[in-house]
Parts: sequence; structure tokens; C-alpha cells
Amino acid sequence: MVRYAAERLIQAIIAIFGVLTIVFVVMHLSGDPTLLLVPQDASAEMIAQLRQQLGFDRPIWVQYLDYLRGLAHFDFGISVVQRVPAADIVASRVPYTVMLASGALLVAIGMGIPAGIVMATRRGGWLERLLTAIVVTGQSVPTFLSGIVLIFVFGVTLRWLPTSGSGDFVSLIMPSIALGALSMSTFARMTRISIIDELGKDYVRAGRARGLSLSAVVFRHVLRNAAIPVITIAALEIGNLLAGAVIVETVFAWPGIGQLAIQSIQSRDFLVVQVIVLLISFVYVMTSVLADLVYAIVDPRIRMAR
Amino acid sequence: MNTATFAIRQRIRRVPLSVIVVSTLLLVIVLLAILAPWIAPADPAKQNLLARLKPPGFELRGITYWLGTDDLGRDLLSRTLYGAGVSLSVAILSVVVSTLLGVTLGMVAGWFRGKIEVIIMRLVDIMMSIPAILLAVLTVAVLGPGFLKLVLVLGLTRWPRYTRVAYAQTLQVANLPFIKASELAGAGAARILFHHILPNIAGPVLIVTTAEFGLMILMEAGLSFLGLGIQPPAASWGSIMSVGRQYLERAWWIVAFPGACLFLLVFSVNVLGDWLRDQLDPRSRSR
Amino acid sequence: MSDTNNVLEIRDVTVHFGGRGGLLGKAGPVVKAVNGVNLDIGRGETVALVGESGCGKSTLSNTIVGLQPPNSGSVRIGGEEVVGADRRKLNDIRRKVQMIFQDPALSLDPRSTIGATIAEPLIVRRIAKGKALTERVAMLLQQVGLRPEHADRYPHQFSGGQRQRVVIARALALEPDLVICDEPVSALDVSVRAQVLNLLVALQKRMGVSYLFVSHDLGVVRHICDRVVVMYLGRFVEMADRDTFFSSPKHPYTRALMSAVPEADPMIQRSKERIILHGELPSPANMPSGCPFHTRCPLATEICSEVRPELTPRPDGALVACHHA
Amino acid sequence: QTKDTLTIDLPGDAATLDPHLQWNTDSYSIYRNIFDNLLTRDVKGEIVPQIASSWKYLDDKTIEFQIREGVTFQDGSKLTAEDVAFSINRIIDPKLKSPQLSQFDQIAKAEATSPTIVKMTTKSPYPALLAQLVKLSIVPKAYVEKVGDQEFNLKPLGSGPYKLVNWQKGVQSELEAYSGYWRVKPPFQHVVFRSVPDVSTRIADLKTGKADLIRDVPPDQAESVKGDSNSQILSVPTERVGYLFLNAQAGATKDVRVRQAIAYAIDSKALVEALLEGYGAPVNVVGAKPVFGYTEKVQGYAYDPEKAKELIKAAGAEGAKVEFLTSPAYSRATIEAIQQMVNDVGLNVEISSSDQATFLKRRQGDPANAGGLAFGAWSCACQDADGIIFPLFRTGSIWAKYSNGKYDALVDKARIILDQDERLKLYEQAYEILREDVPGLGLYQAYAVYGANKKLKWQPTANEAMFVTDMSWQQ
Amino acid sequence: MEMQVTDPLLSVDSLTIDIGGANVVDDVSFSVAPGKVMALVGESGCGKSLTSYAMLGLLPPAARRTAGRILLQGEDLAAMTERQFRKARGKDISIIFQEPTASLDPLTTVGAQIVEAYRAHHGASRAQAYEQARQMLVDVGIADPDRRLHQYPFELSGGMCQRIMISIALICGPRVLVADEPTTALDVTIQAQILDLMKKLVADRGTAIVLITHDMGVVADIADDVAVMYAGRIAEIAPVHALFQAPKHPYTALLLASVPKLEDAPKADLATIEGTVPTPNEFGVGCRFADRCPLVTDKCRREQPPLFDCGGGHRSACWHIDRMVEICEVAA
Ligand SMILES: Nc1ncnc2c1ncn2[C@@H]1O[C@H](COP(=O)(O)OP(=O)(O)OP(=O)(O)O)[C@@H](O)[C@H]1O
Ligand SMILES: Nc1ncnc2c1ncn2[C@@H]1O[C@H](COP(=O)(O)OP(=O)(O)OP(=O)(O)O)[C@@H](O)[C@H]1O
Ligand SMILES: [Mg+2]
Ligand SMILES: [Mg+2]
Repeated sequence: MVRYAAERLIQAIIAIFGVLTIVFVVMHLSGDPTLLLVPQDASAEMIAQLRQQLGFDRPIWVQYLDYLRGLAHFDFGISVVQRVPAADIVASRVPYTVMLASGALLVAIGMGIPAGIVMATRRGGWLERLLTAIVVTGQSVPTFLSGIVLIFVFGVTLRWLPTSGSGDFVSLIMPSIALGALSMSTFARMTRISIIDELGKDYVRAGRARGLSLSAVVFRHVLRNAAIPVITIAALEIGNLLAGAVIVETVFAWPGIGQLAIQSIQSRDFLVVQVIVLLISFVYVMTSVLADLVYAIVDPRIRMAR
Repeated sequence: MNTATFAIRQRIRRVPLSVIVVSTLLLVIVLLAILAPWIAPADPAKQNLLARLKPPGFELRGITYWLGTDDLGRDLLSRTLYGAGVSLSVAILSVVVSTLLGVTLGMVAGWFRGKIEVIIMRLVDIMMSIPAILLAVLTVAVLGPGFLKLVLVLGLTRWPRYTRVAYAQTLQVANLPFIKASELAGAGAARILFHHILPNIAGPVLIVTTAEFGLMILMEAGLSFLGLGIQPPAASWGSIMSVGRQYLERAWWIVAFPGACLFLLVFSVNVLGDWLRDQLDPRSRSR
Repeated sequence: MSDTNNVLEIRDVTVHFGGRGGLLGKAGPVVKAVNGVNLDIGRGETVALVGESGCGKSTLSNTIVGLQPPNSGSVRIGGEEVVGADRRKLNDIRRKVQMIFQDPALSLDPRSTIGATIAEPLIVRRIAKGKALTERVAMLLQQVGLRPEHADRYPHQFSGGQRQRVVIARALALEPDLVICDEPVSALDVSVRAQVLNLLVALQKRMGVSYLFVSHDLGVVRHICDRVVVMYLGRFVEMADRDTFFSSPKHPYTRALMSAVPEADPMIQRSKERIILHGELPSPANMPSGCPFHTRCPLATEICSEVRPELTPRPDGALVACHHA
Repeated sequence: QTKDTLTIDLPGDAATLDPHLQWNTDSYSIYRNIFDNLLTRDVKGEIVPQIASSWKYLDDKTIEFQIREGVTFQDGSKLTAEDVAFSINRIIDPKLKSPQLSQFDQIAKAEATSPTIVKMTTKSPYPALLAQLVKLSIVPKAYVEKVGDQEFNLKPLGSGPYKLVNWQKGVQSELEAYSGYWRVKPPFQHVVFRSVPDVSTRIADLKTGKADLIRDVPPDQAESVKGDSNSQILSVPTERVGYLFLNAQAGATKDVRVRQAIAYAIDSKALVEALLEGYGAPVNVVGAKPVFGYTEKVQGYAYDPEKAKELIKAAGAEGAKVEFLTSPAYSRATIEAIQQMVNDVGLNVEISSSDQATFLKRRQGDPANAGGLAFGAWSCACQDADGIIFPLFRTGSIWAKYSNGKYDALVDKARIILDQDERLKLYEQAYEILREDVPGLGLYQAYAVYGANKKLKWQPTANEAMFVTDMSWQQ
Repeated sequence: MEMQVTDPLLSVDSLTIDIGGANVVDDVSFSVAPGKVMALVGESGCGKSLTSYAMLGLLPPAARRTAGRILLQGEDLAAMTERQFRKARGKDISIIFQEPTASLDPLTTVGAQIVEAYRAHHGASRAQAYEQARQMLVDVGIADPDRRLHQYPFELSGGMCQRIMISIALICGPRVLVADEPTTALDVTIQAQILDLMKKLVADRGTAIVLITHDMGVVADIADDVAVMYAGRIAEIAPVHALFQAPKHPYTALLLASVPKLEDAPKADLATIEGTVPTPNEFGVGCRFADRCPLVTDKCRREQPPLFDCGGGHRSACWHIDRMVEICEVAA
């Protein structure tokens, strides 16, 4: 266990390091923020001067080493655009992102998995058709559209929910739905398929033969067996919900790191982007380690094979 | 007779009505997309600033705009028809790229384990932790916009999902006795992966693929929303919708028609995907 | 003992499970499935491996074909070492050895037709293709009592016994030197069993195949085998020629086995005397000291619980591991 | 009854609230209510005193400002000439790395010669000085030196009508009226600037009363605001000019006939009427009416596609590929409309959209890679032609992909003389050259369009500033 | 008649099961009285397992019961609600599946699966149920039951899994036990032990057993009556002694002849039955064994023989019961 954890940790660090390096290089290839910072009438010399002041004229590897040096002291640098520590900027957005991601995950898992179970066990009923329609809608409406439609319907027309805002529960509802809808569909479909796969197996018949109802067999045995692909998806979706929220956050003026990320990329605020990437890769690696652990908890064969 | 013919024989049995319906639908969509240049009533790029945001059925100088016009007075029907081709090819190409890459890597990682597993799975971690949007923006920044680059970005950002799914499923399937049996029969890794593991992990993979298919169209739409998708005057359903969202109140038809098409497409792909999956699973097929 | 003519040479093979500690830190007890066994099988010979369920027969079989790496020991097939062989080498060796798995339900790919399954070894070894392949498959199906039309069916469409025949057909497709048969006929009805046994024997006569034949059915064992090995808790306790074995079983466990064989005649069967084994059934995770059988042995004395008897030769050529037999 | 809290939706949050560090519209909209500037502009756009109560030129390069008395910072401390001199010297100090440095780099130094007098010297005669100083906010010397630059950015303190009480970065800035403000009594006790990037959401906020004022409503969405009984559109012509850049140094547009053809091809009236829905006015040069130097005397290009086609033919450029650079910052519809118009006369325009940073990098970089066309919406916030056509077309400037010695001489000269009539003439000549060479084409004067609650009374100004003190609430 | 002395616990009455349009099980009838063991033998694939699934109402989705009734303690199973049926399963009637490894949930410990079976019908606490399960494992001869209970199916050998299945089937003391090849994977000593356990159930509790097996030895050991199935139909049904001594159907006779015998030379050809079982879509109108039968006549191919009563509870579906002597010659 300890060895496995240590191995994973080292691999994770290498992976995160890889991410940082790739992003660093590509970001720097794509230009620097000087042009965006200067007033439009700045002269070429002025731009060069500011660039030099900000240190973007140095060779990329010097900047990279510099960055790493800072990183070694847990110094993530100061945003050239906002002139505050990059880590602070990102940190201030984390709570919002956590809220939104949890909300969306709740929608996705809370609705997706039960829907999948129902769709698998009630094949052919009207309930299955209704759920299918919902699932397909979730998969085929772009978030920028669903977001604004939600706002117009529930915010402007019905006035049930605030049109934008952040931090409180009511304003979390619509963004969570908009963001979670797609994942919800994915969960529902994956759950459905996995369960259908399992229902054909002999142990289901054996379970019923010992006097369990079909639903008892489903809940006690089938779900567990069907869990692996669903867990895989869950791990993928968590990372997705963190970084994939750009559009939802933009539409609902939700100040999460997705919005920050796109703004920082667009303003070439390198250090902020780096912190975000660091954070996302950390979370991603953690969830995938977690997923591996959960695989092992769910499936003793995987557990023993390690 | 080889394995393939053994397997393919009897494949098409009783095809349910729903599958026939959606296949027809899909075929129609694809045909419309391909035939767009011949059947579209107007040039999709032809603007008429005097006829902006006109509702379906609007007529001007003998031309009928069956689905209305957009904010530059272009014929929405023609744009939707042409947009189908763009959306479909983006989705198909990127799904194909990411499936091929992702599933192969996932199976290889799950089957060989060891070093190669670590390398592939960490690569997956790396790719997954770089937000897709960042990669998209940066790619456009470095390489410039364009259709192939779009496909490249989408394909490159999405393959790790297939890898994770294929990997997890492979781990499970690889322990089953029939895999060992085939190893004993002398089957090499390639054969085991593609003849035995692949069909047995195809269910979940197909789910991802069909889900991703719609998602790719949505991702392209998202990039269009951010101004980084297909370059105008070419249009995709996504870009039409991202324009239309500004005019939800004034001109609902702009989003409505491509939206409906997208719904039908995603629905058809899902139904077809599920059916295909069932075809791959002989147990549920003979039901 | 070492004879170059041997198809299989097993030396001191030991296989233990567990103990390493799972991912979640639960270090289970070590299951000593196979403990230092030695066995040679000559060309064209059939050796039966009998023993209680869970005594390590399948584990040993898996080890022989390289599916289960042993903790120690050596397995040579046709003179080539299986233990530690790389994939390519193993693949070469496996040409000569095939296995019929115990559980047919799980050893067939649910998504391949049985035709494809049987054809697989022929395809991958490039032995046949096209029409010849179809014919070979049809022939193999017929040999195991199935019909050529069955080739297009999937495993779930067969009964348990039919699946077992498919597994046999696949194993025989390559005409290997050695076939490890892990209870190949126990799921078959008697007439098909007879067919399969006839088939196995015919193949042996024709091609000199050797079999390691794991079975519970002593009737079958007597019919088909040249030599019998009795395994108990991961060890061989008796090894003898068929005739010697059946005429004078020596180990108390063997004798109990013999007496428990049901006769296919209600009159005889219901009046038969049986040696009933009492006492606690030990487990491979908690191996008793001394003779593994002493907890249930009617002849057990003090020495049995202290000293483990080794396989020792008896005048009639049998090897027996017992202090008293 | 007075309204206690005014909520304003901006497209973004302030990047910094240190007025010396940022010059983007959102930051400016907020911090300009926290800080007073040395000078300001009135509703008509004239430069008028603010912290400086008067000023006089001692010579071409020296100017003396009289500093207003009785002004206090929001911590109660007095604002003195020391603070003013400190502010000037701070922004020109390279150590601050201020991106605005280029606007003030003509200033050599400033010193407080008495508690109420600041003397400033420039490196050369600099007629645009006052226009630039309109952008200089006065910061408290003692406070800045005490807390340091970084802390000052987070907790700014100025002498303006509102003080910052809470800044949730990326979310909103909450301001509170400063009761000791010298000029007027601030009309609202609280002001909240929220960051709402999506315009549809801003409109929804306005309609539901979540916001009282929203900035940056695209003209074709104004309809939606007008249709709401509680909302109104406030708009004003600005000094911002929408223009088309034509690369005179590379590609098909290198041929002046092609550039002229493009100028004839564009129906800017249609653009204004159809796409801007009237929230814009045609212009004949690259400049707008509120700008000093703008002239009606130079003829614009009338829409004449036939002539355009002839010119293209003459240049042998039929079907030539022209890359049209753009970024999501610019109206997509306008770009596409221009593309179509130019294509209609026989060129082949391809739009290439990338993010703003990349757009700028290419647009300001090597001419060969700067695209044939690009759209721009230019405002120098100085209402002076020098702030427009000098950076856009003067040889060697980052934007110029054009070089004309005669033109350069004219704009260089106009830069350093102080006689306004003379300058007007020079700009007229310069505009005439630009008309001939078409390195850029003025399309329209942009309007600033705001959505507001019906009860909000406010006259927006040409410089797009948002002074809360100019607003009021009508019951 | 002996059969009428006690009411049968379970009777199957003209059961017909259809898969894809073919009657895979066709008009099968038999019954078991309390304390009796009915053995079901027959070629593999002849429909034994399907019959057993039908008895528990657990036919695979592809299969449909198209005719016939199954009566459990006189009650028609088809008339039961799903709820009643569920209550009955495991308690009134339980089954030992043929393929034990596949029939156990791979992700649940075997102990939990046994306990679950017990608790499905008894309001026992988990601890009590575990104690029961432990006892059950001892009864089926599994050493170290405490540890085994906490293991997963893949950690057990095939035979152990089979015994786990047996434990699950027996833990609630069913009135009727359907055992589908319960001892195939077991060595003879354990097999004997299991058979003893069954005999004890029969003797002590009057359990009725339907035993499906290929092992004629087991049949000889434990069965009271034997039904021989061929291609979905009952070929012959008789008390065990009668069947072994004087089979009245050619298939039975040939089947018995193919058991390896002591006096056979080693590796000599065993007697087999020529040909293969017809697939369900090849079933003709006549006797399904006709193609392989040494006694075949035209009538056999034309007409399906009914089950003739030969007295003493012995019935056979053959037109040529009187010519059985010939068979004995063929077999010898
Ligand atoms: N799910 C299914 N789909 C199609 N055919 C099936 C299915 N299950 C069983 N069959 C067919 O039904 C027939 C009877 O099967 P069954 O399992 O009852 O045989 P069995 O008598 O139990 O054989 P065995 O002794 O080998 O277990 C076989 O021919 C088999 O191929
Ligand atoms: N993967 C495994 N992990 C842990 N223990 C195992 C594993 N496989 C087998 N065992 C244990 O090893 C021992 C030997 O098992 P094996 O399958 O070889 O028995 P067997 O002789 O084939 O029995 P059967 O006749 O019942 O098939 C058993 O105690 C079993 O529980
Ligand atoms: Mg075994
Ligand atoms: Mg069966």
C-alpha cells in the first residue's frame, strides 16, 4: 500500500511537472502579455522597454529556470496583469469552483446514475423514453445556449432564480444544471449500459434463485459489478467539471477558475495560468489515484493483482 | 473462413424499427450534408442586410427564406444545410482520431502493464490536466485557426478519455480465463487486444464514442462561441447557434433549427450506438 | 529419471498465493497451493492427476502452461524451460502444449463465435486459412461431437457440456505434444464423454500426444491413463502405474478415494462398503505439520503429525508418501 | 426616497485598482470613482480642472499647476502638491513597470515647489500633455509609501467620491460614499460594480433589477433592452472610431488601387444602419467628431462597387486572397459584412480569428504577417488626432504597415507645435494623404451604449467614463 | 401405485419451452414426492438445465414457456405473483447451478452471498446468519470455513465454488432441491460426502430432490427414479433399479453401455452413439432419436412415440420396446 502510494505519488509529480512544462512552453510560444498591457498608442521602444522590465525578453529556458526556482520555494510569482501573487488570485476562485463543481457533480451523479439504473431495469417503459429524451437533450444542447435559456426562463420570465451571481445556494442552481447536464447524460448512459451488461450474467439468475428480488440483486450485486466504468467516467468528469466550466461560468458570471483560466490565457497572464494548471493537474491526478483506489475497493481481483 | 467472417455472419438479424428510423434519419442528415451545394436554395454566405433576422417563410424579391434569416440576412436553411457538413465532419474526424488513438493506448496499457502502462497513463494524466480550452486557444494562437487544426485539437484533447475507459475495462477483461485460453492458443498481443479484448470492452467504449460524437459538435460550438471555431463565412450548427443565442428573443429560429437538427443527430447516434453495442454482445442480441 | 524423451519435466515446483499483502494492506495468509512437486511425462503417455478439490491441480496445470508463475522450481516442456521464459519463447513452447480449462463458461470469449474460437489457434499459427480452415474447424467440431453448423453460434447458446466440447476442440486444433486436461469430461454426458475419451485416445495413438489428465472420475482415469498421481494439499502422495494403482492402492487417501467411487449399478453401489474419512479438513493456508493427511487418516500415529513422509519407492514401482502404507 | 445601492454590471472586473497600473475600461470605470485626476473633461469634452485648479505654461517645456486646497484623501489626510508630484514621478518611474508609462514618457520630472504648486517639465514641447494628464490619478504619497505598491493595489485609497470597502477579485467591487468628498455629495451611499462577462446575462440582470446600469450593450441587442418596460438605453456618440486597416506593405493590398477598391467596396452607411442599428455615425476619415483634428473637408469614399471592380481589374487582383485578421473582441457581424462586401467586388477575403493576444502580435508585427485587412475600434481617450493617426499610420509605429515621408513630416510637426489652428491645418493635409493612400479607412463613429433602469438619470460622455457622481435616481 | 401414496411436492406437467421458435424442451412431465430423488439424465444440451430454470421461473430472456404447468406443493407456479414466487425461491425450492464460478457474484465474498440467501428468508441477525453459513460450509466439507467465508469466488478452486453454491442452496432447508450437476467438480470423497448430505436431507426432512447429472454412478447411488431426456423430450422414466436392469429405450441402453467398465481394456474404444443430437431447428416430426437409433423404422421417422407405460412406473417413448433385446446385443 505504502509502496504503491509512493510510486503513484512520484509518477504524479512527474506528470504534473510535465503538464507545467508543456503549458509553459506553449504559452510562451503563443506570445507574452506586454502587447495587451500597454496602451494602444505605445511605441515599439516602449513595448520593448516594458517587456524587458517584465522579463519577457529573456530566453525561454532562463524564464523557465527562474520559474522553477520560484516554484521550489512555493513561490508562484506575481501576476503581471493584476500585480498580486498569482496563487492568491487562484485561491480566491477555488471556493466558487468547488461549489459549482460539487453542484454540477450532484446533478450529474444524483440524476445520472438513478436515471441509468431505471433505464436499464425498466427497458421499454414510458419512463425509459422520458429519461432518454432528457439524456439526449443534455447531450445536444450547447451550454452557452442552455445557460441563457435557463436564465430567460427561470430568471427573467418566472423570476424564480437570480439571473447571475455567485456564492449562495440559489444562484448555484442554474449553473449547476447547465454544467452538470452533459455529465448527467454521460453517467446515465454509462450506468445503463454497464447494468445491462451485468444483467445478462449467471450470477444475477443465481441471486434471484436464492430468493432475492430483481431490485435486490441489482442493488446488492449488479451495481457493484457495473461500477468500474462508471467510476472511470466519474474520475474523468471531475477534472472536466473543474476546467470545462469556462462557458457556464462566463454565462452565469460565476467567478470560478474556468473563467479565470480563459481570461488569464487571453491576457497571457502566464503565472496565473500556471497555477491553475498546477491545481487542475493536481486534482486530476488525485482523482485518478482515487479512482484506482476505488477500483481496488470495488473489485478484489484488481486489488489482489497489484 | 476467418474469424471475421465467422463473426460477421448472422450479424444483421431482426433490426428493430427504432434503429431503422434513426438510421434513415442519420442517412438523410448525411445526405443533406453532402448534397448541400446542390439542394441549398441559396448561397449560405450571401448576405442581405435589408433582410436581417427575418422569420421563417419570409419572402423577398421572389426568394423564400424557409427557415428565416440570420443577423446578416443570410438564408438559414442553406446555412443549416452547409453547417451539417461542417459539424458532421468535425465530429466524425475528431471522434475517429481520438478513438483510434485512445482505445489502442488504453488497451496496450491495460494489457502489457508495467512500464508502458505507467508511461501511457501518466501521459493521459498530463493531457487530461491541461484544460481543453487552454489547448484550443493556444493551438489557434500558435498554428492559427482552421478546420484541420480544429480536428487536431479536439482529437488530441479527447483521446485520454477513451484511454482511461479502455484501460480500466481491459484490466478487468484481461483476467478472464478466455483471454488466457487465447493466449495459450498462441494468439499474439495484437490479436488478443483486437479480437478478444476490444469486442469485450466495446460496450463502454461505444458509449464514450457516441457521447463524444455529440460532444465534439458541442465543443466546436463552444469554440465558436469563444470565436475560435470554424472561420466565417463557413458555418457549423454550433456557430449558427452561438450567433443565434444573442437573438433568442428577437429571432428564436436561428437557434431552433440547428438545435433541433443536433438533437435528432445526437439521438440517432445514441440509439444506433446502443444497438451496435447490443450487436457486439451476442447475449443481448438473441433476446 | 531425466529422460530427453520426456515431454514434460517438472522439478520442485512450488506455488503460493497471497501473503504479499493486498493493495489495502490486508496481508492474507499464504495459500500453499503447490508444494515442491516433481513429475515427468513421457511421449505418448497419459498421466492422471487426481485429488481433492482445492488441492492444487488447476494451479499446477496453469503453472505448466506458463499462466501462473511458480515461486520456485522448473517446468520444461520438450526440454525448454517455461519458467521465466519471455513472451516470444513462451509462445513457441505453447505450440507444443495446450490446455483444456476446467470452467468452460468462462474460458470462451462470449463475443466470438465458437467457429472463430476454434479457428483461432489455426489462424495465429498460420496452419490453415480460407476453405481449408473452414474444413478443419468443421472437422474438429465433428470430432468433439458437435456439428459444423454450430460454428456460427455463440457460447451462450450452448449447454455446459457443449461448451466443454468446444474448449476441447480448440485445444486439439494444434495437435500439440502435450495437453493439460483440467477435468475435460466431467461436464459431459456419458455418451459424449465416451466420444471425447475415444477421441483423446485416438489422437494419442495417431500423433503420440501426451496428456496430463486432471479428473475426479476414477473410472475414466482407469480407462485412459498409464500412470496415476494422487495429490493432496499441494503435494503428491502417491504415484504409480495404472495397474499397480488400481490393484493395490497404498496411500490411505487413495484407498478412501477408491472406495468412494460410485458404481454405475444401483445394486452394487448401494451395498458397497466405503471408507469414511473423518476428522478436520485442513486448508492449504494452514498446513498441518507432518503428513498433510494425518488429520483425517485412519492409520495416523504420532510420527505422522511430526514428520512429513517423502515419496518413497515401493517394490512394485509405486511411489508413496506414507509412514505406514 | 433616495436609492441606497447602485449596482453596475461591467463585462469584467478591474484588473488592478492601482490607477497607475492599468488602463483597461473596466478598471478605469471603477477606480475613476475612487481617485480624482489632475485634470478631467467636462460633458462637452473640454479639458477642465480637477485636482489642479489652474495651470500655466512657464515655457514650451515647463508647466506649473496650482493644486486645489481643501481636498482630502479618504483616510482624512490632506492632499498636497507633494502627493501630486509623487503621483507623477511614480508613474514615470521604470521600477513601477507601469504599462501606462508610454503615455507619460514625455514628462521629465515633477516637483512640488510649494504645498499648492507643482512644476512639471517635459522632455520636449508636448502639445498633447494636458490630454494625457487627464488620465493621471492622484495617489496619497504617505499611504503608498507606508503600505507598498502591492498592498496599495488591493486596498487603494484616493481622494475621489467613493472609497473601496470590499473587493472580491473577479466578482465585484463594493464602493461606499466618501462623506468628505470635496466636490459634491455622492448620490448613492453604495455602489457595486459586478463582473458579468456575457452580455445576454447583463441584459437579464438589468431586466430583473439585479443591475441598475450595464455597460457595453451591442447595438443590435439594444432592442431587447428597449422592449423592457423598466429599462432604457442610454447612448452617446464617442470619440471611438471604427476603422478598417489595410496593409500597404504586403500582400494584394500593397497595391494602392486594391486599397482604394476596398474603400469603394464598403457601404459604411449600410453597416451603420443595419448592423449598428443607428448607434453609430458615418465618418469620412479615421477619426470621430469629438476628436481635435477631425475634418469634414476631406472627402470620404462613397460606396461604388463598380468602380471598385474596375480598380481591382486594373490592379490585376481579381480573386486575390486577402487575410482578414480579427479576434473575438470585435463584432463578428461587422467583420463578416465587410468580408462579403469586399468579396463582392472580386477579392477573396479569408477571415482568420484568433485570441486578442495573437491578433495583436500579428497585427503589430512584421507587415508580411500582419494580414491584409483588420478591423479596429480606436479611441485614445485624448480626443486628439495625434492620439489616432500618429500611432496608426506614422512610419515606424507598431500599427503602421504604411510609410509616407510627407505624411510623417506632417504628423511629427503637429505633435510639437502648440498653435491649434496650425495643427488643424496640418491634420487636414495628413488626412488628405491618408485618403489617397488608404492605409486605413474610417468606417463609423461608435456610440457607447448602456442599458439602464428607467429611473436612472445619467448623461454618458464621449470618453466612455462612468462617473457615479454624474448619475442620479428619479423616483 | 406407489406414486400416488404421497402427493408429489413438485410436479412438472407437459412443460414446453421455446427458444427462437423451436421447442427445446418439449412436453416434459415428471414429479417428485417428498423424500424422493428424481434423477434427470441425458445428453448435454438436451434441455435439462432449461427445465430446471423453468422450475424456478428463471428462464433466460430468450426462452419462453409455451405450454405446461409446474406445480409446487400443488400450487401452480405460473399463478404465483412475483412476490410469492420470490419468497418460495431458496426456501421452498432452491437450485444448485451447473456452473458455480459464473453463478457467484465475483465482487462479493462468498460468505456474504450465503448469508444473503439465509437472510432473504429468515429474520436472523447477520451474526446468526454467519454462524449458519459457517456450519453449512462444514457440512459441505470445506476446511477453515471462517477464512473461506471472507474470500472472493476467484480465490477459491472450482470445487469449492461448487460447494459454496450447494451451501447457498441448502442453507434455508428447501422442500425441493434442484441440483444441476452438483458434484461434477468434486473429488469422489467429497462427492460422497455431498451425496450423504443429500441423503440425509431426504431422510430427515423429506426434501424432494431433482438431480441432474451425467454420472451414472451417482444416479445409481442416490436416485429413486430416473428420467432420461433426449433432445428436449423424455425418452424414458423409471424407478432406478428397473432402469439400470432393463432399459426400455434404445437411447438409455446405449448411454449405459458407454460408461467405462472395469472389464474394458484400457484405452479401448468405448461404446458411443453414432451421430450427434439434432439441433432444435432440425427436430422432425418423428422420434428425435431416429437418426441415431439402431432400431429405427419408417414409423419412427414419421410419428413421435408417446410415453408408453410398461408397468411398475416404467415408461418409455419408443415404438419398439419389444425389440430392446437387439439393443443389448448391439451394446455388447
Ligand atoms: N440463452 C440461450 N439461447 C439460445 N439457446 C439456448 C440458450 N440456453 C440454452 N440454449 C440451448 O438450449 C438447449 C438446452 O440447453 P440446456 O442448458 O438446458 O442443456 P443441458 O441439458 O443442461 O446440457 P448440459 O448437460 O450440457 O448442461 C441447448 O441446445 C442450448 O444450445
Ligand atoms: N488466484 C488465487 N488467489 C488465491 N488463492 C488461490 C488462487 N487460485 C487458487 N487459489 C487457492 O489455491 C488452492 C488450490 O486451488 P486449485 O484451483 O489449484 O485447486 P484444484 O485442485 O484445481 O481444485 P478443483 O478440483 O476444485 O478445481 C485453493 O485453496 C485455492 O483457494
Ligand atoms: Mg481446478
Ligand atoms: Mg446444463
